[in-house]
Amino acid sequence: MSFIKSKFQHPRLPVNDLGLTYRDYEGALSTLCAGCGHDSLTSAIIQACHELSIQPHKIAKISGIGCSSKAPNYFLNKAHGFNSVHGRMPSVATGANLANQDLLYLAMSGDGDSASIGFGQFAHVVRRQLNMVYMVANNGVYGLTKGQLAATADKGVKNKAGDLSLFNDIDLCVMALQLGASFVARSFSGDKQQLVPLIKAAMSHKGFAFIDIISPCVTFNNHAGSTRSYDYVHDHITTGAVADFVPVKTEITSSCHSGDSEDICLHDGSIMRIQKLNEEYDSTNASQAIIDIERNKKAGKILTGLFYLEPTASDFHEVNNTNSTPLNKLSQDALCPGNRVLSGINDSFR
Amino acid sequence: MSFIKSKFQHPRLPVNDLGLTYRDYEGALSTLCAGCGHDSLTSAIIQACHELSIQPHKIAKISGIGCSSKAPNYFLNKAHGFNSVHGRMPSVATGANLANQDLLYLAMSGDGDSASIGFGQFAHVVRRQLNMVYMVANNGVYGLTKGQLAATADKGVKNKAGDLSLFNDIDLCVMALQLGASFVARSFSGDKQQLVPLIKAAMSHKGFAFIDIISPCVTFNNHAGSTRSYDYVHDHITTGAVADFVPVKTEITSSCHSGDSEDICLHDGSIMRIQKLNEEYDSTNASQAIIDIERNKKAGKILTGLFYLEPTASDFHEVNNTNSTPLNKLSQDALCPGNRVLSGINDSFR
Amino acid sequence: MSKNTVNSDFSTREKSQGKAQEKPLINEFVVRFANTNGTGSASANNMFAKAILRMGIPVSAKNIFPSNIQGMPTWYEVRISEKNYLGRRGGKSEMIVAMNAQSIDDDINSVKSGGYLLYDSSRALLDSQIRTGINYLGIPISNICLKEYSDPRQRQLFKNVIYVGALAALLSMDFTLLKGLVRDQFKGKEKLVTPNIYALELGYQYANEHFICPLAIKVESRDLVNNRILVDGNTGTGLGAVFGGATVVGWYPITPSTSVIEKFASYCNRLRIDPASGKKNYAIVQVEDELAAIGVAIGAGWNGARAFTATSGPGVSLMTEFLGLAYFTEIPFVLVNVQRSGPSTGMPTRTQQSDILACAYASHGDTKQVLLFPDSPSECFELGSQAFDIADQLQTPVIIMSDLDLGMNDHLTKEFTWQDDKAYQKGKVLSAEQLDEVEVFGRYLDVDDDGICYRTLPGTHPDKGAYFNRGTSRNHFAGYTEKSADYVDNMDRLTKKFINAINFLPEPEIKQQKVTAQLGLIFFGTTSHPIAEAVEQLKEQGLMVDSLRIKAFPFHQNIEPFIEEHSVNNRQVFVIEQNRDAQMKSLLVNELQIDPNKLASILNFDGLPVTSHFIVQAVLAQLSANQENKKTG
Amino acid sequence: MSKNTVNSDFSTREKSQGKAQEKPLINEFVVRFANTNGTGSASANNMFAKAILRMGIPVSAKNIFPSNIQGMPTWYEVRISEKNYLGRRGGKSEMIVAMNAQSIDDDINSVKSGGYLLYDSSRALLDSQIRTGINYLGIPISNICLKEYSDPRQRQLFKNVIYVGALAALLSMDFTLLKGLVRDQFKGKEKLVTPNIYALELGYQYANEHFICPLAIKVESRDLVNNRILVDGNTGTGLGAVFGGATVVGWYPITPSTSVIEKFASYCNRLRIDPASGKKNYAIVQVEDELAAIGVAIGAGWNGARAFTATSGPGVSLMTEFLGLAYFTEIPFVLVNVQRSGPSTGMPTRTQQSDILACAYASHGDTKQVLLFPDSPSECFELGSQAFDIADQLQTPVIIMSDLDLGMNDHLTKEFTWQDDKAYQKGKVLSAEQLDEVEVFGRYLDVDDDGICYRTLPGTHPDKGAYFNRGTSRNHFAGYTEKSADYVDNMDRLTKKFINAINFLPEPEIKQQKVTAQLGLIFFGTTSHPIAEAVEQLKEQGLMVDSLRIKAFPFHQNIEPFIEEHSVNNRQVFVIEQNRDAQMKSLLVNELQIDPNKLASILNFDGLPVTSHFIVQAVLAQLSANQENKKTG
Ligand SMILES: Cc1ncc(C[n+]2csc(CCOP(=O)(O)OP(=O)(O)O)c2C)c(N)n1
Ligand SMILES: Cc1ncc(C[n+]2csc(CCOP(=O)(O)OP(=O)(O)O)c2C)c(N)n1
Ligand code: SF4
Ligand code: SF4
Ligand SMILES: [Mg+2]
Ligand SMILES: [Mg+2]
Repeated sequence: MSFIKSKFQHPRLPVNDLGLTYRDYEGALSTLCAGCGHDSLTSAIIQACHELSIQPHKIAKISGIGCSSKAPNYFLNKAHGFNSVHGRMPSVATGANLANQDLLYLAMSGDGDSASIGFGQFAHVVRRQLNMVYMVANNGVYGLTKGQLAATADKGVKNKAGDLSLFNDIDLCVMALQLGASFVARSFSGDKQQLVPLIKAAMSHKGFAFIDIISPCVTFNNHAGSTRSYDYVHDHITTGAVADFVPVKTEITSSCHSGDSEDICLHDGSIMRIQKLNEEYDSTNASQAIIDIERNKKAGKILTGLFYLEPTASDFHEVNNTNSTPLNKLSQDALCPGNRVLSGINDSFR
Repeated sequence: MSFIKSKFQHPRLPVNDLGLTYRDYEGALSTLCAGCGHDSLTSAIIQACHELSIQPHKIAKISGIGCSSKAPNYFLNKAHGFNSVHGRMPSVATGANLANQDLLYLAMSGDGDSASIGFGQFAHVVRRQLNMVYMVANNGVYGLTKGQLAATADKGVKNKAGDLSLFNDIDLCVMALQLGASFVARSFSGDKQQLVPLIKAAMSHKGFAFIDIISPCVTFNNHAGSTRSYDYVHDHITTGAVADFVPVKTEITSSCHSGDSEDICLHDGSIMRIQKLNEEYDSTNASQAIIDIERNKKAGKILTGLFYLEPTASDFHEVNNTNSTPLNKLSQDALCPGNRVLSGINDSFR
Repeated sequence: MSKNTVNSDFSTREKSQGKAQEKPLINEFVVRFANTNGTGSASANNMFAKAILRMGIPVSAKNIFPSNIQGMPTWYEVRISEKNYLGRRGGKSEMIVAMNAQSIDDDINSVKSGGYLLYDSSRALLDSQIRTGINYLGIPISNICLKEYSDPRQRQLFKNVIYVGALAALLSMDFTLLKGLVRDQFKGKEKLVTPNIYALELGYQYANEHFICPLAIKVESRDLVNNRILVDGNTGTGLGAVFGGATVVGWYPITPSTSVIEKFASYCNRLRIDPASGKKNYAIVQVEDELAAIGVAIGAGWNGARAFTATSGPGVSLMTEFLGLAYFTEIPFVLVNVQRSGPSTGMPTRTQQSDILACAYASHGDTKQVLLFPDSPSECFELGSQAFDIADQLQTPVIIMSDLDLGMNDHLTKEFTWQDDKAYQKGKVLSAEQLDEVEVFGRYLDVDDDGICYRTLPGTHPDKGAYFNRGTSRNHFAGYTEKSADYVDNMDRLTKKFINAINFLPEPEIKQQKVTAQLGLIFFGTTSHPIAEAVEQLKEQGLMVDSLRIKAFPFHQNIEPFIEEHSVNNRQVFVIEQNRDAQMKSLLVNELQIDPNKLASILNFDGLPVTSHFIVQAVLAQLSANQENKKTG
Repeated sequence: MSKNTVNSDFSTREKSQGKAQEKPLINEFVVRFANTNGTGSASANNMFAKAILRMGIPVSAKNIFPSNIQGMPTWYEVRISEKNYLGRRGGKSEMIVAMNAQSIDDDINSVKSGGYLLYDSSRALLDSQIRTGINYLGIPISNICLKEYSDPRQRQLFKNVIYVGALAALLSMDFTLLKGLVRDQFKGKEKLVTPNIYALELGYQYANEHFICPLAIKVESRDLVNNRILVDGNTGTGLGAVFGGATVVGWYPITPSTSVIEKFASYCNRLRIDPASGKKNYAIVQVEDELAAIGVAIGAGWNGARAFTATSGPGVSLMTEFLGLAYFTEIPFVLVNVQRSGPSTGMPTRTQQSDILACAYASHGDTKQVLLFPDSPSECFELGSQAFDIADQLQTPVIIMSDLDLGMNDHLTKEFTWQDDKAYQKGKVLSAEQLDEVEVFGRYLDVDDDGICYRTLPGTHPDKGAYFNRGTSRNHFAGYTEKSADYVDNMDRLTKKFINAINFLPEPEIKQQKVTAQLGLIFFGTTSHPIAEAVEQLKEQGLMVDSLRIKAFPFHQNIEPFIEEHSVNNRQVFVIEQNRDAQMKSLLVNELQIDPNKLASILNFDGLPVTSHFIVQAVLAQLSANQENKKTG
């Protein structure tokens, strides 16, 4: 964390299709600890949005409570944000999305926020197929309250205070897969090369997209013995496939060469290009993904990458058959049946 | 439901090892709808407890809110019961169990109570390995509030009011398996032959035991088209193995012939005798169980029976290393460090 | 079967007339139906009430039902009153239709002396059930059904219709009208019309043949209903939300609020489908619990849609944390609280007004919430739509404080009205154009010095107006702050806004005598139903009454003077409420800085709607205690 | 590096003496430390405070920290007062140790004229940072560390120790004692002793060499501490729960309550291991949220274990539904609420007393909760253990209303005391033998006519005493009922019990002048800290004060007379609280039926502990307003 951010703008900062530079996607200065994984995550989001040429104000940032949930303040200054209450971000995101389906919902949560207090809301927003990007910054601890163990901490590890994690961890990717999420991935905040394409794909995906991002807490969970420290993650990370994101430049989706077995065509015509590193890898098989995750875990490995993608999934509004005009933009005419109708209704009560 | 229950006791009602008859295990008169699945469930519990010769007052009944959660009032009049708040039974059960590990905790919940409002508590009590029997009376609807769809309702079905179940169902057995429960089974309130041995085994099991019991709601979810009606369940039920419960009559556990591959020896020395009906069936493999459940579901079948059993699982108190004397029985001497210790502590603040 | 019928002594013409009241009682009595729940009695009983209505006679109906689905006692009380007294009358009733063997002993005792007991004589009454002084009208209803119908469901259902038919004869109801009602009721299901009418006729004939009809209590057509309608409050609230422009709903089922959402949904389904695309102009989601339900409303409110949720007791408690967030982040939405008897699960199918403090001061920290208190279904409709304007203008949650009696019972109420030319008041929301014109935008800048700041919606403008909404303290520009001065400034502004809220809220309804009366009654919501009757009864005792009905919190400036005027010169103010702890009085005392000793409480909290009798007795008792005090003091 | 050092003009002996106050200020001043959080300053600052304590001088310490983990400004205010004034003094301080470049501008302005600024002169101050009238004590701390240490962590950490060493010289502290303190502090980690003492000496020497020591503010040993201890309230509460016999804890982390549980856990770990088996005589479970935390406590309380949980603001809101259940089902347990600034997330690291109404009336329906208001760590210990007796005896939740200031700051407080011969009061719990003797057992039979019924624990007796505990209304035998009379009977008994609760609760602490004083001050919890000083200051203005400290709700019968006495004859009662909405006053008015106009409020709600200055000013302002009113009125 640095306190004085240079106002100097390089005159030739690269601009994207909208003519915007990386700076246009930044947020307030971070007040997280120097080296916190969440800051890397923040910059991956900024990079992904910039490279995709998303209009910043067409994004809504939503979060719960925690260091991770503070992070949305540190990217996309031009987007509205909603830092809500602990563990209840999914319901706020649901309401927001129902009100206006035209925005892109980028949600940020922590493992305390989503695997403990918010586990019920997490499960149900997955079920609801809400069109959103749900990112969990997974550090195995409660950062903001000073390092208590999270439900995602591996059984048997100790936190910095020496408390032992007594019970099985909850793997949010496994849960998302089991509950029917249409996009599930895991990554590492320290690996932007993997993370940025995943964020881009999640944003292009229509439907519920979940990314669990291992994001070390340098202050409370970066010690030897931790399985969420930078060192440990670096040493134990593995992946089943390398995914690259190829954005669509034209509106036509015919360019989508779905004949190529390694290309997945997303809803907006962009492509997720997959290079398998593992024979069993199959992005269309959620059960297989769970088995792979668990097998790797038993072998002491952290499996990352895109686990599952159902490119033609439908979202809440499709299922609900909502009008395509955002509900918050409907005029009084469209909403209010008026007096004539009312008098008919009155008659039904006589 | 009948209003006048005969007081007449057959002089030769069979007695169990404690000299108690079935009547000694009954509860108040049921006020549920005539034919409600929950009433069958109630009688299965009574039968199981009677046959196992459990002392009724050594049981604690705990529930949430719903028709199903009322049911504990209708069995085991001699046991204390706690009808708590909606969806939060698991935390009350946790506190109760922590206070006194010597009772048998029989918990009753509904699918609304456990899969919706209580899903977070459900997941975490599984994780916590609480030594309890957790039964969900699964009817696919909210009975007590007149028939709204529960999260366990199959996608695409309609409730009696005609509302469509829009999203994937949550399968609580799959969730329990995934979250590490050490005993997981599904049954049908209409099939006592299967249900009673499962309840007995769950009560004999040390650790967290979960039974999802399909228990039709005759009033709101017994229509044609429902997948939780008596008719539908009768027609679509299947099982991977038939399990029989052999209680231990002596205190010695050596009689436990674990050499027989089909016998599982439980913590208290009783035996779960398994007859496979399906080659793949393996009560020690949770992943396989999930696959079986899902395969059957795709084939339009409801898989029931014992899914998973880890007979040597440990429970919360073992993990916590709690004293074996129940905490609520410790004397002031054991609890209060006294004045001498206190003055040493005072010195540390000088 | 005839062996089972009760001694016909009690059901002969002679008997039933012999003991009847001297003067016939016309259009001013109560008929109570005792049934078993889950037997389909509700619709038959409702048909009876509606027939009275169509005869032009004021009527009200109270459904007293158990927290249970099937097999438990349930009562339905129809009060017929051409004096327009439509509160629950309480006490014994002139007639009971006793269809439930479980409760019949109590039911027999709840008939007025000289009144009538209509019962199913297929089974003999016990000797102990024979009470002198009341008239037994035995009809072998089960036997009739057994003979007439073979399907057990029909046997059950038509029992209810048969006794309605019998009542038509006994009370001299307009039978043609009743048949017309059946036709209206089964519009679309024509097959059901004939059998229902047939069942009515079975009862009608039996009564005519076996009893002298009409009885000494009876109805006569009048023209006293005018354009009023008979409807429940939850229908009003749900429909109000449709008219008020609500589009997003998150909810979780709970009695007695569920039907607010059900009604909203069914009207939306009829009236809110986009004609061009056939798609929904609304989104309702049944979520996992009440925390999620209010979260949905808040997310939608932040995003500029009109949103609401409805709940009761336990749900309100669960929404507490989010209510605090919404107060502090200033997000508009509407919460409908249909109150029931607390605490905890309490008596979930009984009424009460006991969430007042829990709602007014919901959540930890210094918080105050805006409350509305409708007293009738038509006010549920009116305030149910206005609440969205109020919430948007004040940028804060608005809680509609209904209750089980109002929400679930049918009340005779003014017809619903709507002004087509009245535009929705969306409050201070800046458009992209307005943002372009604004020099500096600060989400929490009190530009107009009224405590209400300008807000922006996500997605409005590419460069201006975005801010980070948060439950933590913030400065004028929505930036995080832990500075005491910023915090205090914001909290003081919220107080200012709350005071200013009075200007957006409905005024109390004050009824003053020409000369300030000795008694001032303050009440709200359903407590107002027995007031007209109580006032009349007090008048008979020589006591004149002024009254004030509270319609909103924060309190209007007219309330304090009313209290002051009525607490001097031997006058006395009463606050009537349906809770144990005098919660509205507490709120009045706290917020208006009134001496609590100026307010006497009348508290009815037994779960049943308060009666005029209860009020009058309480007033008289208090007045004589005052006298006593004066003597001794 | 020397280029970076500030112009030494400002750090010479001459300067620092030239501007010093005329008369040396001994043992009566404030030293403020401005640091960056996450840099390890807290333990050094604490060492400073403790050294003062060991010199026998009364001291208090306030940690003013951000809701953030690292890199944000944080302050630590040490008040040294041989007059025993240990409330926050507020205003500017005599000395500031300014170690944070982010906040230094503000810090410079918060030094009293004539006071001292100790700063790190390794980097030059800006011209704008040179203020006349204060004394600059520049020590090149960073440079010293750079030279002395190679490990970056040590460079950071020892900075703090160095300035403490310097302060020892500047303020004439007992250096030997300071070194002894280091030895005590690192008992068990002896390796750390020498480097810490070395760092202390670095600072000590530098100051002695470069400044005339001591300054005009300094400390002198006294014997004024007696057997008092310096400790935070959460330690008291956590330890109190150990002594009170708590065995079951469900909890969820939240500032500022977390350390209640941490302390409980660490003392249990030391004192509650069964000597024979090595096993735990307690069970603590960090659950998934606050709903579960309180659920655990309730489940355990029902089952007869002493159980508690601790939380703050948002957690209290989430516990609302369960609090209602526990009230209604009459289950004992203890809830520790360490209050912080609300509403919503508010200022999570600032103090407030703003959950009073949220706790007293927690949950929907008519509910009232028992509250305790400790004012010091030793009372946290005392009430923290007694609370379990009270809860068990009353069969109801007891909420300990602490706050961030009390809970997390070190206070000089009476040593903790315990009577070994005092047995736990478990209340009316029937054993199997007692049950055998009882004719009829009814869980809700008011046998003793005190509103408190006999309860039984699960598993007690094979045939008797079992009942179904429920949040629904019930009769005397715990059977479900929807009968109005049963419901009312039960609710009235709960009221009776609540009134009776007064007999189990601590009395208010009343300090009366011989003649009833003109002013009556009412306060509670940490609001009492500045009272002694305020009373003295008011006395200087010729105003005599009586005071009453509330220790519990429901209110003791002594409180009303105190208010009455002090609101006649030109007297005036003030209620001092740390919230915006005068919540304690509301509670007093509601519950005691007092005219609110008799109580003037003094409300400090900026998140910092209230000062005597604030109180005195508010009193004077109110008194002159009273005068004004009298003239005009
Ligand atoms: C209802 C409630 N309970 C507790 C807290 C305190 N709290 C703040 S952040 C947090 C945990 C954060 O952990 P996580 O979500 O993992 O985020 P991280 O800080 O690790 O990124 C807690 C318990 C709160 N703000 N609200
Ligand atoms: C907090 C809260 N919300 C809602 C309710 C209303 N409610 C009572 S039972 C119930 C659902 C019960 O469904 P389920 O658990 O499936 O039990 P069933 O009646 O179907 O056996 C609901 C929503 C409540 N009592 N408390
Ligand atoms: S405490 Fe941990 S999670 Fe929080 S900002 Fe610091 S490093 Fe990041
Ligand atoms: S409503 Fe359904 S679940 Fe409830 S008692 Fe009736 S049949 Fe059973
Ligand atoms: Mg975390
Ligand atoms: Mg159900």
